[in-house]
Amino acid sequence: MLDFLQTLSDGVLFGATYALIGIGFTLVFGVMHKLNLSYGAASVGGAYCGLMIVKALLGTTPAWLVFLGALLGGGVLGWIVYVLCFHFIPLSNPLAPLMSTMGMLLLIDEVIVHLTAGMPQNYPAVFDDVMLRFGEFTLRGDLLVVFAVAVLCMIGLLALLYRTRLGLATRAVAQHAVAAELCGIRVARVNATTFVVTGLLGGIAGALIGASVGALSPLLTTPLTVKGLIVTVIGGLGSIPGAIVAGLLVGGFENVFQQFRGVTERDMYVMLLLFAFLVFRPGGLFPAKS
Amino acid sequence: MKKIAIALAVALAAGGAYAQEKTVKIAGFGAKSGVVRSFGINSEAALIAAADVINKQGGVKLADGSKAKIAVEFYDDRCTAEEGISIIRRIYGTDAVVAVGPTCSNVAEPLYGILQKKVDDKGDSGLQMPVFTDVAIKVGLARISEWAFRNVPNETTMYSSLFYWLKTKYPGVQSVYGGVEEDFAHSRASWYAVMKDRAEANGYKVIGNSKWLLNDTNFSTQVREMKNANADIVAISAHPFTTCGVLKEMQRQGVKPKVLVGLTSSSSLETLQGCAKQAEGIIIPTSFAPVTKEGKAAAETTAKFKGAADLHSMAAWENMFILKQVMEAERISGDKNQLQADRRKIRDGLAKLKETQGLLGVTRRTADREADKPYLFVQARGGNWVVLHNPL
Amino acid sequence: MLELKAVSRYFGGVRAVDGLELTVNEGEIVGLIGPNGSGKSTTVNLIAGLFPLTAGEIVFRKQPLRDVPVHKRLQLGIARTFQNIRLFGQLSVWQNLWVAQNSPEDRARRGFFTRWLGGQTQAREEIAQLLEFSALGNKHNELAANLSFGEQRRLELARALAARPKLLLLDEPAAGMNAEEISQLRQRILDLRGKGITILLIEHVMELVMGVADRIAVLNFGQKIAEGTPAQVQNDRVVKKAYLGGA
Amino acid sequence: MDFYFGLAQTVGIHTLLGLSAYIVLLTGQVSLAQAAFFAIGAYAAGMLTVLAGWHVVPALGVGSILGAVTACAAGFPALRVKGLMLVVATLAFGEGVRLFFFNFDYQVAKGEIRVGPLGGEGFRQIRFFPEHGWATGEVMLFIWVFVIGVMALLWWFDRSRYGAVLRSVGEDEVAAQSVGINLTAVKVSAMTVGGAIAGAGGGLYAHYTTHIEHANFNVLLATFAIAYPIVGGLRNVFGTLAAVIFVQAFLIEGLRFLGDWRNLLFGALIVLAMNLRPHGLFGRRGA
Repeated sequence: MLDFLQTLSDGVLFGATYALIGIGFTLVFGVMHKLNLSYGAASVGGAYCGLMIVKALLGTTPAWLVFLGALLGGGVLGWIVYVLCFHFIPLSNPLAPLMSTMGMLLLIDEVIVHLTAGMPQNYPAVFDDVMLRFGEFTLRGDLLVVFAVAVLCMIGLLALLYRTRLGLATRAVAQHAVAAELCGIRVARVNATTFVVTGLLGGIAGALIGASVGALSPLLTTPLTVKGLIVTVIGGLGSIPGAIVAGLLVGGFENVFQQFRGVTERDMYVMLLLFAFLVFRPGGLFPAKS
Repeated sequence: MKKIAIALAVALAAGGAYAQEKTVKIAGFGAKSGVVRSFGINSEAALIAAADVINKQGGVKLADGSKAKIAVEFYDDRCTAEEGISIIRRIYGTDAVVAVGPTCSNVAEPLYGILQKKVDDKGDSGLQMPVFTDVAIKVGLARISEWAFRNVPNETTMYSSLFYWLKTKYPGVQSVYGGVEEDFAHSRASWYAVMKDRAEANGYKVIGNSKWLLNDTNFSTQVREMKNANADIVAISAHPFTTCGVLKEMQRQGVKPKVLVGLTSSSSLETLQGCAKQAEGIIIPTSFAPVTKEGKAAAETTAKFKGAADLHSMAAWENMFILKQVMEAERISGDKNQLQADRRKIRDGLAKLKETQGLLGVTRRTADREADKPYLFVQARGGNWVVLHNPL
Repeated sequence: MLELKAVSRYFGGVRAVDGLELTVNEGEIVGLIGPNGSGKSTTVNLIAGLFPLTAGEIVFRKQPLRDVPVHKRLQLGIARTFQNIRLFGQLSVWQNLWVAQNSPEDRARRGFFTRWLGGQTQAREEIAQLLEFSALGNKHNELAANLSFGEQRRLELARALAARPKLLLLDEPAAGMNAEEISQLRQRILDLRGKGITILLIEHVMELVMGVADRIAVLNFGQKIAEGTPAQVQNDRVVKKAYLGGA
Repeated sequence: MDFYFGLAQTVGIHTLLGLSAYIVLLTGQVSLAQAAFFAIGAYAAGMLTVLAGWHVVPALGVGSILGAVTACAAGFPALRVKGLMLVVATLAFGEGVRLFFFNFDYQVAKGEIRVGPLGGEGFRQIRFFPEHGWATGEVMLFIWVFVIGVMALLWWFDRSRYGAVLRSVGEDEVAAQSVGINLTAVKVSAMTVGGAIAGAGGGLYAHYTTHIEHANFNVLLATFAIAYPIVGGLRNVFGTLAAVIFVQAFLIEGLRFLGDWRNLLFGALIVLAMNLRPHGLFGRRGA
């Protein structure tokens, strides 16, 4: 029984990383209605920027400075993604950004591979040696940090989206860009700002995921993108609290099935979980009030 | 208009002079993008470095006694099956006499598949091009085609000797627990067909093994299974990214086996760069370490061409010298319109080989076109690979 | 032909249509008028089947439409136009009509194979005279998106007619039209009546409705407040109050 | 010459994959499941020729039918979801099928060795073409017979009422319903035809590479399946063909002389293509 509890808690805790990346995905897909496949790669790219810049400047890699670098790197990458993949593409073809962001994903991956010759880079972690022990039962300290940061990001984003003018403008632009423009909103500026904000969030997510895994490699981008999309759909498109709960749910669910059904079938059950939601509760955990 | 005509004539003449000096083209190909990019870079550097050394020694003696320089051209197959196939067909279209590669086992299998299965089998329209593989290491691939040869370490003998040696070095060890990268062809075959087998053959009790995927990041369940098994030896058959992930989780859960064994491909710079601290003490059998004079020289020359020397790139280096030896033994013509005949000679030459001179000593050639290379055991100590035991 | 019995439709708290009783007889033109938000468009969508009923029943030629899907209702003979134009912008004018040929006669006349995969020639002639009727003859191959507003209105009507309907639901066909276009529309509606098509006309342009309709029903807040000939309705006190405000 | 025949084979196979996504995209459904039907066709046709010793044509037929049947089955639940939900649902379906083949073992002893798919190790020795002495050129012609056949079929659809109906559903489902189009029938039929095309393409792919494993049919292949019609444009079938030539012939093989830069340019040129031609290489119809 303890084993099950430990597996579940490890999974749920690891689900915090899915939650963190899920928030960004649900923001991009749900609130901004943008098809951005490169979000996972931009997050990992942001984490790399942090590592590279700090290592180049200081030689050593203090964790907090690297996280700050990742934050800024993520923001800059967010802006680049907006300019290259969304700014010049007319809204009349909604599928075009899907493809331009796919090209961006391949580009970011390849740049990372060329800078690091494809080798995994050791990523500094915070509290990674902290293991809360309750007798046999253990909880990983660094994942609790990830969870805390995810909740903090949620609060910050909810405040930004629903309390500030930028948030209002973002939602207006997302729902009807032309109408928003007619109301005097500079759509390009709002979009750019929102992409930078999601980029910052992506940078943090990439950094903390790199810290929890311990090494950063382009191998991370595809699973992150797939998990991010699944968490977004299960949590409810556009619902940030939904993304967090869904992230924890998927993490726990995945780990339990890895324990009982083995790793080759584990992902199949995650897909079945997703299908269950799509069929029985298409709106997700917290359906948007449409 | 006249001036141009004269300039053209001069150029042609000069071109003509240049043509006197013969070249023999060897095409290398491997993965220079994606997560295994470092393998491609190192292999390319090793091939060019070896060619440079051979050319400095005068090049290859052809049938008519003249000497030919070796020209190397390297293609990137991005570790995908389709590109591997189109590259081998592209090489077949050039005047290259032999192809050295690929890096990934999942490229090697389809590539060997399109080669002619049996030599001189008129009914089989497979490609008739000799391929001398340096890196793709999955056990038992050369059997697929008689045009495919490999100079990759024979993991079965290496791990068998390692498990035997471990019994002498650490008398108390009896039990082994494995960790497998289930969806990577090489890692999966190396555990089930090699490590598990050899451990049991050497009298160990294999308690069980955990499984994970190539890009997994959460190993808590697997390491807990490892902890419950409480085996003396933990053998991880995985590539650097997940090996580091598992080692870090083992540190977190306080799992410290008496002996830690790794996969041959993980005895590279990547593992040290990814998790030097956690990988401290891991023992890996490998077919190369700069212990011999030739080994050190090869490593230095390859470094000049911006490549790292490890078991994979040094296999490429050895391939170059073996090919020189075969080309001279089979007296290839080096003539462009006898290209197919030269290729056939190289294939037959490689098939005839019983032994080759490797960097660590003599390599035995097996009947199914594989290699049985000398090996030694290296251990990660203080952030670099140190030779632990040299059974030669 | 068409009977609405105590038809209601609630969106959350909003009672868009509340207990509406309405009958439309064969060959008749019935006008449906009322201030904005009185439930006119919702009624059309209920008849067309886009929304399920909250209560009540709709019967079309003795057949209840309870769970008949939208495309089946069209095949029964109920065609409609949209308040805001919903044409197939990237298809050419005649293709918009070609797609709409789903009436029982068309389905019976041509087997599955020719109807779906058949050549264009035969279909083009039939459509040609329908386009002539809608004064779009010269715009045959033009993309629907490139037409002017008036032409798009006419194309929408032509597309509804392509389905050889028994009952035609016109949802504010005159919206945004100038006087000359309205009179053309008036003429066209009368021609349709000549062809035996029953019409339910939802409209704000009073002179069109009064000029064309046999009977008029007036809606307000989802309920029918008056019904009768155009003359009766015009000077009905309740209607005037509802329209002129101060209700 | 072998290289150019081989390249033409790759272009042909990827065109089939792209066309299977093209017809589904016409109805406005963005489906990442085409790689799954591709995989089903590949394994089915491979097993029939290797294990059952069939000739390649009937094997491709069965592969195509299996692809169609699976697509039809997947088509119905797909009706319930729209937009991003459909993208994620089909992506999950694709991963599910890939993981099925990851665990799928079915080996038969043939002579002294065991042949057939073996889970993670993949399926080796699908060598119908080399074994029967088909030269690379002949294989290319064989593949392109299929490709031209499918393109002709889709060109005929485009010119027939079925094509107009597909596009009308793609543009405005409510309007299409209101003029009497049965959405379910149209969308599921498009998925089924797409599945059939992908199944045939998969069968040819298996015999082209002689070794298939679950990793070949990953998310990247599924994304490329819809990339071809989107980059090429939905105006007609030639858009998809042009996009396949742009990616496979130009980006992958044409830029090989650039060495390392080729990979960096790969993603960048796709981004550039979408910026310059957002409605596809041939632009929209007369817009």
